[in-house]
Amino acid sequence: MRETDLSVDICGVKLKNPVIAASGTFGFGREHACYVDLNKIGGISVKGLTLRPREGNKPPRVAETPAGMLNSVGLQNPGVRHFIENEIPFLRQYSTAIIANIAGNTIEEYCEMAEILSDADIDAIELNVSCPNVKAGCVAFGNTTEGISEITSQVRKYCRKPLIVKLTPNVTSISDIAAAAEAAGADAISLINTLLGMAIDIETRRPILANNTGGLSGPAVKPVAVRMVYEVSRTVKIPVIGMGGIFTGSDAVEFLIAGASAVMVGTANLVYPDACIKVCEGIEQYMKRHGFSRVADITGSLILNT
Amino acid sequence: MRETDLSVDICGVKLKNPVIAASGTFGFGREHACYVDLNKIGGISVKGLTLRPREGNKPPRVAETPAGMLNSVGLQNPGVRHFIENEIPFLRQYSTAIIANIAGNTIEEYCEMAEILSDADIDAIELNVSCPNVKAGCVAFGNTTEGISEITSQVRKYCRKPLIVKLTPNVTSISDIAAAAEAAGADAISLINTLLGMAIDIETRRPILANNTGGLSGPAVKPVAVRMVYEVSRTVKIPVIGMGGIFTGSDAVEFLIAGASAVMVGTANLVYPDACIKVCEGIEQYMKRHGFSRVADITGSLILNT
Amino acid sequence: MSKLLREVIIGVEKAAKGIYRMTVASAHISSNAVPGQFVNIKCCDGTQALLRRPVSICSVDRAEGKFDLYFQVKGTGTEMLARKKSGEFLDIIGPLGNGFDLDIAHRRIAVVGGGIGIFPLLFLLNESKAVVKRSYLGFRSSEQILLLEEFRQRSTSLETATEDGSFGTKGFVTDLLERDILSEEFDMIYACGPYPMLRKVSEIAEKHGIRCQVSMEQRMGCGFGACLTCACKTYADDGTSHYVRVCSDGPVFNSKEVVFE
Amino acid sequence: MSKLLREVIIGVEKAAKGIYRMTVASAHISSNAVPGQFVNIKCCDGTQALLRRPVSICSVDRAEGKFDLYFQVKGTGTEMLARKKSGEFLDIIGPLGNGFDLDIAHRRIAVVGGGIGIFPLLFLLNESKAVVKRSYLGFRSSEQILLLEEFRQRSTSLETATEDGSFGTKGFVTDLLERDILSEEFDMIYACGPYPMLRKVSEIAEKHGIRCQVSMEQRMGCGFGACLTCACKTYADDGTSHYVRVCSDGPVFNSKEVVFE
Ligand SMILES: Cc1cc2nc3c(=O)[nH]c(=O)nc-3n(C[C@H](O)[C@H](O)[C@H](O)COP(=O)(O)OP(=O)(O)OC[C@H]3O[C@@H](n4cnc5c(N)ncnc54)[C@H](O)[C@@H]3O)c2cc1C
Ligand SMILES: Cc1cc2nc3c(=O)[nH]c(=O)nc-3n(C[C@H](O)[C@H](O)[C@H](O)COP(=O)(O)OP(=O)(O)OC[C@H]3O[C@@H](n4cnc5c(N)ncnc54)[C@H](O)[C@@H]3O)c2cc1C
Ligand SMILES: Cc1cc2nc3c(=O)[nH]c(=O)nc-3n(C[C@H](O)[C@H](O)[C@H](O)COP(=O)(O)O)c2cc1C
Ligand SMILES: Cc1cc2nc3c(=O)[nH]c(=O)nc-3n(C[C@H](O)[C@H](O)[C@H](O)COP(=O)(O)O)c2cc1C
Ligand code: FES
Ligand code: FES
Repeated sequence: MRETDLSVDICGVKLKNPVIAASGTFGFGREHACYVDLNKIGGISVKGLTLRPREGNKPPRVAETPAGMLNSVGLQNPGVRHFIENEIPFLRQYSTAIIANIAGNTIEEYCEMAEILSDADIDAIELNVSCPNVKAGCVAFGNTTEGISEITSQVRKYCRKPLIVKLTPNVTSISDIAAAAEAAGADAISLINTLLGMAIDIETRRPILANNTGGLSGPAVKPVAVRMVYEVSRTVKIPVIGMGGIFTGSDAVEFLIAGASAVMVGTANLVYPDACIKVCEGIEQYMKRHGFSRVADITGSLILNT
Repeated sequence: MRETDLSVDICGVKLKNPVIAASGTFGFGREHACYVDLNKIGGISVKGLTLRPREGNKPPRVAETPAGMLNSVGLQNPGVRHFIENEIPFLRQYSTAIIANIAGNTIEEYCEMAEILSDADIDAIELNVSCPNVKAGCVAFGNTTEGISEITSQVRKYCRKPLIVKLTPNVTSISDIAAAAEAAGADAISLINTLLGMAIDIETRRPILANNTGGLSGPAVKPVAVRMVYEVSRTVKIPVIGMGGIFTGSDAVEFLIAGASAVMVGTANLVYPDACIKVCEGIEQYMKRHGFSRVADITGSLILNT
Repeated sequence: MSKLLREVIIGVEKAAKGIYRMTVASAHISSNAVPGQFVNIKCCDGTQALLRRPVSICSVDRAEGKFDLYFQVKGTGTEMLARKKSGEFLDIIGPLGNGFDLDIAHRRIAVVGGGIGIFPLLFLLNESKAVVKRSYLGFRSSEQILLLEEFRQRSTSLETATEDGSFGTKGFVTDLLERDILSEEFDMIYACGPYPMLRKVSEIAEKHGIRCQVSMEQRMGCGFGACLTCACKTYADDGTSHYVRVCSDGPVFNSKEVVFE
Repeated sequence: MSKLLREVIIGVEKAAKGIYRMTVASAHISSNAVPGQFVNIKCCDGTQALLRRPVSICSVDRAEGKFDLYFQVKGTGTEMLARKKSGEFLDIIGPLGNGFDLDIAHRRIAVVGGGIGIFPLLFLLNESKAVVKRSYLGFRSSEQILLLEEFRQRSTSLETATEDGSFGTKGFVTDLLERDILSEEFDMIYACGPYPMLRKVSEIAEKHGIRCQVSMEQRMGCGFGACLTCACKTYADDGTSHYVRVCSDGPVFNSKEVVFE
C-alpha cells in the first residue's frame, strides 16, 4: 500500500496539505487556535488587508440565506503594518503557510502593499480584486480583462512573493479574466470570491444588511464555483485554488477533480471552527479509498461526459 | 377595510394575480392541472419553444445541489407549430395568461417564431436569450449589450404581442443588459434565468449531468436574483418580472419589494405542484397584514439603508 | 389519478443492511396503485433535500388502506426517511407512472430483479394471474438480501444470485435467466434493476423473441411529467428515436422500445 | 475557555407563549460560564439553518453539571431547537463572550431586562453579591411573561411593565427605572434587551452619572471573533469611535463606550 502524501506545491509555496483557510473567515488565526491545532492546516489566507486601517461597514453585516450567507464586512482590518508587526509573529509560531490577502482603493495602494509585504515573513500574496463590499476601488479591477491585466502587471513589478490573484464570480466570462491575470504575471489563481446578493426583511421592507447588498458564500454557491474552477483550470497553466461552499472532504474533492491544486475553506470555518481539519481528513480518506498517493493526481482528473 | 386586489397589468397583459409559472417547470400546464386549478394562476410561461421540435440533451438532466438544482434539459420541446395546434387550445380552456417562451439558434429563427406566434392566441412572448443548456445560439445573445440589442430590435419588428425579454444572470452588469433590452424595444424584462453550474460525482469523477454543466435554480440563487431584480428595476422603466428560488409568499414579496411587478415560480412547481397558488395566497396574506390594497403598491417599496 | 397527499406513517423498520421498510396509511394509494408505479416523497420540509425522492410501491393492503415501501439509504433524502417515526406525516405524490402490463394472456412469466429493483416485482407477483411465475433475484452480496420468503410464496420458483457468491448462485441474475430461457417458454419477462442488468435482460429477451417489460430508473426533477429531466431514449414506430419521460411515459417500457446506449 | 462541544439535552419544555426552556448537560459550560456569556448553537446538521444561533446562558447548576437556556421561537433555527427531544445531542460552542462585571463594590444594583433580554440577568442575580438588587422587567404583553418567581426570589424588589398594560405597569420598563433612579442611588445598572431599551437605559444612567453595563445583540456569523460581522461601534479612550465585535469584545459593554446610533 502506497503512502498518502497530502502535500502540494502551489507556485513554489509548499503546503503540508491542500486545505487553506479562506480570507475573512479565519481572522488572523487567533480565534480558531482555541478550537484547532493551526499546525494541521495547510495555509491561512488572513483577513483582507488594506494599506491603512479600515473600519468596515455598518452592522448588520451578515444575513443567512438558503444554504448560504451574505456578508458585508467591508474589509474591516487593522492595516498592513499592524499585521506585519502584530500578527505575523503570532502566526509564525505555527508551521502553516501565511498568505496575505490585500485590497486597495487604487493601483498605487496595491503596489505599495505588495512592496511592503515582499519584505515581510509571509509565503504568498493574494490579490483581492473582487471584494463586493467596498464602494470605491477593488471590485472594478476584477470585472474586466483590462482591469485585471493592469492591476496584476503593476503589482507584479513590486511583488517579490508568489502572487495569487483572486477572482470574482460576478463576470460574464471567468476564463477570459483568468487568462488575463495569467498573462499579466499571476503565479496562481484563486476563486471564487462571493456572488453579489441581497436579502430583504419583508416586515421592515429594508435590506437586512445595513450595506444593502453583500457577498453570497456557502454551500449554495458550490455548483457555480465548481463550474468556474473547471473553466479556469482548463484555460490557464498556473495552479488554481478552488473555493466556494466547501464544508466536507467530498466537497473539496469535487474542486480538485474539477482542476484545483488546492482548496480554500471559508464559511464552514464560521460554523465549524475545525472545518479545515475535517475537510483535510475527508480528502485523505478519499485518497486512500481510491488509491491516490498524491493530491496532484486528483487535480483535473475529471472525466467529461461525451 | 379596503379590498385586496391581486391583479396586475404587465405591459398590457392583465393578470388576475402576479404569480406566473416559470418556463420549463410547468410543461404546457397539463401535468399540473391534475394538482391545481389552473384558473387560479396568474399566467403560465410554457416550456421553451423552438422553431422545429428539439429532442434535448442526454440524461441525466438533473442534479440536486445545496438548496438548489441543476438542470440540462436542453430545450426539449415539440416545436412552435405543435404548440399552437395542440397546446394553446388546451390552455385556453383556463382563464390564465399564456406566455410563449421562445429560443432560437439564429436571429432569423427568433423572428420567424415571433411572427408565427403573433397570430396565435397567446398573451405575450418571452424571449429566452439566456438558456445555458444549448451549445449554439441563444446564450450568446444574452451575454452582451450588443447581442441583446440586436436580437431584441430584430424580433421587435416581427412581434405584435407584448415582448418580455428574459435575462441570464451570468453577466458582469445585469443593468447594462437590461437597459439595452429596453432601448431596443422590450416591453418588459424577466429575470433571472439559471446560473451556470456543475456538480461532480466524486466516485466516478464525472459530472452528474450528461451535459457536464447545467443551470442552477431554486432557493440557493434567491439572494442573487433579488439583487439583480433590484438593480434592473432601478435602471429600466418597463415592468420587471422577478424570479429565482421563490417557494413561498414571503419569497415573492421580497422580489416585489425589490422592484418586481410580478413574479415567476419555477423549481418550486416541481417539488410542490400547488406552489403557484400557495405563493399567491402568501402574497395576499402579506397585503392584508400590511394594509396594501394593490400589488403595485408593494412593487419597488424597498427602503434602502443609508 | 395521482394526488398530492399528506399521509400518516404507520411504521419504519430496518429490513436488511441499509434498507428500510416503511408502511404508510393511504386509502388513495392502496386503492389506486398498480404494480410498477411509484410515489414521490418530500423527505423533509425545507431545502435540505430539496427535490422529492421516487420510491416504488412494494405492496398494498386495500382492505386496511395502507401500503409498503422499501428503500435503501443512499444519501440525504433516504437518510431522513429512515429517521421518520410512526405517527409522523409523509408528504407524497402518487401513485405515479405507468405500471406493468399484466395481461392475463401472459401465462408463463419470468420476474427478474436486481438489488433495490426487486420491490415493484413483489407487488407484480401479488397481482399477476399467470400460471407459472419464476422469480430470479440478484444481489451484490448476501447482506443486501431481503423479502426472499415473500417472493417464494408468490412464485412457482425462486432463484437467487449474488455477485460475490455469498448466497445462491455466484454471478449475475441474468445468467440464471439465460440458462432457463430456452426450456421455459416464457410469455413475458418483467425486469427491474440496474441499467446494465436491464440491458442484458433485454438482449436475452430479444435474442429469444420473448416479450419483455423493463422498469427504468432516472434522476427526476418532478416525477409527474412537467420538467422533462427524466429522459429515456425510445424508438418510435417509424424507427426514429426520441426522448420520453421515465416518470410519466414509463417507468415501465417494452424492452424493444428502449434505446440502450 | 470556549470549546466546541457535543452535549446531551436533558429536557425541552414550553415556558411561555413561543418561549422554550432547554436544559443541557455540560460540565464544561456549567463550571466555566459567567453571567452574560452565551453559547452558539448549530440547530441542525446540514444546511437548513446554516449558521449557529447565539443564546444566552440563563442559569447553571455546577453541582449537577448542567445549564438552562430560554429561547423564543423566531425562525428556522429556533423552531428546530424547540423540536429537539431529551437525549439528543446539541452541537454548541461556548461559553462565549465577556460577561457582566460583578465587582463586589457594586452594592446597590438595578437589573433592567426587556423581553428575551431577561435571561442572562437571572444568571447575574444568582451570582451577584450586591446588597440591594432591584429588578425591572419589561414585556410586550402578559403572554410573554415568564420566570417572575425566579426573579422575585433573587431580587430585593421586582417590578414589571407591559407595553399593553396587560400585566404590571403599563408602559416601558425604562419608565420604572427613571422613576426610581434618584431615590435608589444605584452603584451599577445592568441592562439587556432590545436596542431602543438599551439606548434609553444608557441615557438615564448617563444623565444621573450612574455606571451602567449593557448586553448588546447583533447578527453573528461565527460567535467567536473570527468573521467581524457582529460589529458594534464603541468609543476609544481618545474619543475616536470604531467597530468592535459584539461576540468577543462584548456582548457586555460599559454603556458609555457604546455609540448608540
Ligand atoms: C421510478 C423509481 C423508483 C425507485 N424505487 C426505489 C425503491 O423502491 N427503493 C429504493 O431504495 N430506491 C428506489 N429508487 C431509487 C431512489 O429514488 C434513490 O435511491 C433516491 O432518490 C436517492 O436519494 P438520496 O437522497 O438518498 O440520495 P442522494 O444521492 O443524496 O440524492 C441526490 C439526488 O439524486 C437523485 N438520485 C440519486 N440516486 C438516484 C437513483 N438511483 N434514481 C433516481 N434518482 C436518484 C435523488 O433523487 C436526488 O435528487 C427509485 C428510483 C426511481 C427513478
Ligand atoms: C449574544 C446573544 C444572545 C442571545 N440570547 C438569546 C436568548 O437567551 N434567548 C433568545 O430567545 N434569543 C436570544 N438571542 C437572539 C437569538 O439569537 C435569535 O432570536 C435567533 O438567532 C433567531 O434565529 P432563528 O433561526 O429562529 O431566526 P431567523 O430569523 O430564521 O434567523 C436568521 C438569521 O438571523 C439571525 N438573527 C435573527 N434574529 C436575531 C437576533 N435577534 N439576534 C441575533 N441574530 C439574529 C439568526 O441568528 C440567523 O443567522 C440572542 C442573540 C445574541 C446575539
Ligand atoms: C465573513 C466573510 C468575510 C470575507 N472577507 C474576505 C476578504 O477579506 N478578502 C477576500 O478575498 N475574501 C473574503 N471573503 C470571501 C471568502 O474568502 C471566500 O472567497 C468566499 O466566502 C467563498 O468561499 P466559502 O463559500 O467557502 O465561504 C469573505 C467571506 C466571508 C464569508
Ligand atoms: C427544469 C427546468 C427547465 C427550464 N427550462 C426553461 C426554458 O425552457 N426556458 C426558460 O426561459 N427558462 C427555463 N428554466 C428557467 C426557469 O424558468 C427559471 O428562470 C429559473 O429556474 C429560476 O427560477 P426558480 O429558481 O424559481 O426555478 C428552466 C428551469 C428548470 C428548473
Ligand atoms: S421528472 Fe419531471 S418530467 Fe419526469
Ligand atoms: S460573529 Fe464572527 S466576529 Fe462576532
